[in-house]
Amino acid sequence: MSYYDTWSAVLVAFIAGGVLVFSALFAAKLFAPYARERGKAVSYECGMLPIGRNWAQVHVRYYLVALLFLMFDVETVFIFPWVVTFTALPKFVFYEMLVFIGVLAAGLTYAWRRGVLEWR
Amino acid sequence: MSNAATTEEFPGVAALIHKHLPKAQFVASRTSNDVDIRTDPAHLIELVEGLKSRPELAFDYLRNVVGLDMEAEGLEVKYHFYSFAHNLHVQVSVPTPPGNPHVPTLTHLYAGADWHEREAAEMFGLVFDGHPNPKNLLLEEDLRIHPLLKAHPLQKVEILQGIEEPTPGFKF
Amino acid sequence: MSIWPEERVLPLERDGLNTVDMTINVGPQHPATHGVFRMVLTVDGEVVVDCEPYIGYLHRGLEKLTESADYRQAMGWWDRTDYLAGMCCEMAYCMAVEKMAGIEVPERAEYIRVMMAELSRINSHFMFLGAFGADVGSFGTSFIYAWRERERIYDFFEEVAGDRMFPTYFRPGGVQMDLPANCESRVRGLISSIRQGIEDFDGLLTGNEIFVERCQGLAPMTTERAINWGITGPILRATGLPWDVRKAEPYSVYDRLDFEIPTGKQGDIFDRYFVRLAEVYQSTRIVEQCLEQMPGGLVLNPDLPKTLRIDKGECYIRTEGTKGEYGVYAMARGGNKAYRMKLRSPSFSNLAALKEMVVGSYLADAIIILGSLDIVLGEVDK
Amino acid sequence: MALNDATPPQVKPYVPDFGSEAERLRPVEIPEARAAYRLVLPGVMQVGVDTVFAMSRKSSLWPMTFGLACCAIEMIGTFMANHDLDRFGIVPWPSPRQSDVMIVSGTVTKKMAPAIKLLYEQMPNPKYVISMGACATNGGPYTEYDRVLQGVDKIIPVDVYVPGCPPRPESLLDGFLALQRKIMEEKRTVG
Repeated sequence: MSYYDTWSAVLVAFIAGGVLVFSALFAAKLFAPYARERGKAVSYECGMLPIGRNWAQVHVRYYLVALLFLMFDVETVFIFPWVVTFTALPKFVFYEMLVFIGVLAAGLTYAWRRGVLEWR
Repeated sequence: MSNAATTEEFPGVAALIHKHLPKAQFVASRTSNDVDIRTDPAHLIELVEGLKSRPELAFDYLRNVVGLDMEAEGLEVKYHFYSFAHNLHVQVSVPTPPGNPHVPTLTHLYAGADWHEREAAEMFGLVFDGHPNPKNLLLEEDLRIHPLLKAHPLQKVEILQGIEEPTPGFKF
Repeated sequence: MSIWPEERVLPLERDGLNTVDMTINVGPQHPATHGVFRMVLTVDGEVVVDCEPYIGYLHRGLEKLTESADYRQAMGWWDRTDYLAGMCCEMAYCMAVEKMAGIEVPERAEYIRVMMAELSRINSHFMFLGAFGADVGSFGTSFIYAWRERERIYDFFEEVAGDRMFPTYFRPGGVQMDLPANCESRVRGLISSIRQGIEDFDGLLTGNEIFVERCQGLAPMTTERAINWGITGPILRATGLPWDVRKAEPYSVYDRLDFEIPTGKQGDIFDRYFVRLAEVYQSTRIVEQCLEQMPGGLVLNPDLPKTLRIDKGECYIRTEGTKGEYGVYAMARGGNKAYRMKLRSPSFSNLAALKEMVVGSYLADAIIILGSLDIVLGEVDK
Repeated sequence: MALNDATPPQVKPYVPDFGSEAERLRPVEIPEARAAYRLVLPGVMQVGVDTVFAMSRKSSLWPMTFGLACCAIEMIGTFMANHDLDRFGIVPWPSPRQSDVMIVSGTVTKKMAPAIKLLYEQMPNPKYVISMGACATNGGPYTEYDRVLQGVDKIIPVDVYVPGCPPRPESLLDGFLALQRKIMEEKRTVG
């Protein structure tokens, strides 16, 4: 039973993560000299009083660009392991991934032609 | 402003201006380094439009707007114009009677006059009729004081901050 | 048979979704405003729709205080107006007092004044190059390059007149004391290091693809519009008009010195930057000529009265400050205090045109446009 | 368009009103800053914790770049290569939210006073103020003009006064060293 078969390593990592995060938060609460000043909660606007509303509807194109970014970010997550190992794998794996990239490229050209990427 | 338009002595630029704007009423004189023409608020707009539009004069650059508090003779505004085409410089002084410091605005002729006039207005209490946005520029919005008037006092310097009374025999 | 649908994502104009314009306050405490300047930008998405500049956060009453002090005492306030180039302001103030009082300035003092004013101009332009590089994107690097030269120039000022930024080295009637003995070699070394500094900045910014891409063609200004706004200095010269007070209305000994006036083509941000960079080189040429032509003799007018009293006088002195036409209107009505001294500050007029330049550009470009004006709040708010 | 009008209920946060001049120039109230470990840890162990925190605070003072006037140019000069402040762990930081020191470098006018107070309040504790130059200390050459505040300590508490107009970079450096000594001395009282 080699060490890596058991799941204890995962447990240790999990606990260490938890301890680290909560001790950091707790230490801040414990050691930081906090003073409840009245102006501290005011939102920082270069020294001036906040003007206008902070809740503003923004044009939809920013949402679409964010969507595109997310999509291609996830795509790179999938491509990365493939790129590293596809030389050792059989031939059809290479063409399979090309199909995947092709589908996403089609999506990109559609968005491009629809004018989502034009920033003006 | 006695319209003694017949004063012959027009030094330097004033002669050129008189030749091209015969109807403009002004009295020319000379300061340390350039020519000064005095007119009154009523004739200012007509004179300045003439200065700017006449191709021979072409005073297209409003250099400076100076507010002045002449105490007894009321407030005064001095404009400095410069012509890029002919490299000419002239100073136009506009004295206002002590009672009403009203001067017509030049913002429709020179875009640069906007801030200069707002500053002169808030510093001296001058009123530029027709100014698009006569708010305070350098002082706070709700402040109605005119600091550059001769009557406005300076602030007393607090020499000993925090120490109530100086040691006896210690005099500043 | 087009498979693409006809309508596209509508770019900017209202399209049913009433998007609200957000107001962003680029306020007094902001790294990009070079001091305490505040502008409230109304932004639709990323495009600036409206800009409302607010100044006056550094209004320290220069003109009121000048009326309460002797002619020689008031110089302390005047070189703190354009605090990047102290001696250019001192020169303008001293010339105003001399013109009113009719004081003669010896030849050697004139040359020393021109040399020190040009070195202050170089000093101020390097601060612009440093700050502008930071605005465009190289946060620390351009500042480090700029301060390498500025510290050397400050060291030279300290050797000559005792203080780094505000040496109050000029007097109405000449200069306080003569140059040190080794001044010739010191200035030559300074000039060569400044020229090396220009090459460094040339390589750092002018050759930089991102810098050129961002600044080229941004907010072009036509000459007529600039003249109408009263804009002077490098911004006016960037629009293509070779107008410089040192050439148009020469004062002091500028008519004996030969130097070109660099101009730009369309008055956009890159031209403004490049005109200032070229001006630094021209200033080094002026300093060299001053060194060669400098005669011997006195540096201060010997028969100056104990307390300077001017009974009647009025003048408007205009000099070529670092940001544009730095004018001093002075009036005296007796006594040893000036009756009225008004500063015609170049940054004040240049800044008035900010709204026209900024509306329509992106938010990030609005910061660069403000940086290209090279404003100094000490002279804007007086 | 009912869909678009559904803005979330606006919770009214506290916003100081700077209406009148007196309100603008009122000094900042400084509430007592309490740290929890003072209550939890017994007296003896607090000394160790205090020393560790004081030494770490003094060696990473992040100043908020707050250039008002001419002193700001000398302050930048102090940050740059010739009089390097980075070797003391002093990193210029534009926003008050992550800074420990506020360097008031330049003339404090009455129009700027409310902004300075708000920025001071928005800085997290423990915070220090260096009043750089004669203008911030007592109005400097501009004291007599009535729109100038005679010293920044009229509105916020100041820890170190740096003399000079403008102070040389070396004297600002000395100001920082004095602040570091002050942090070490006051380590028992800060939390």
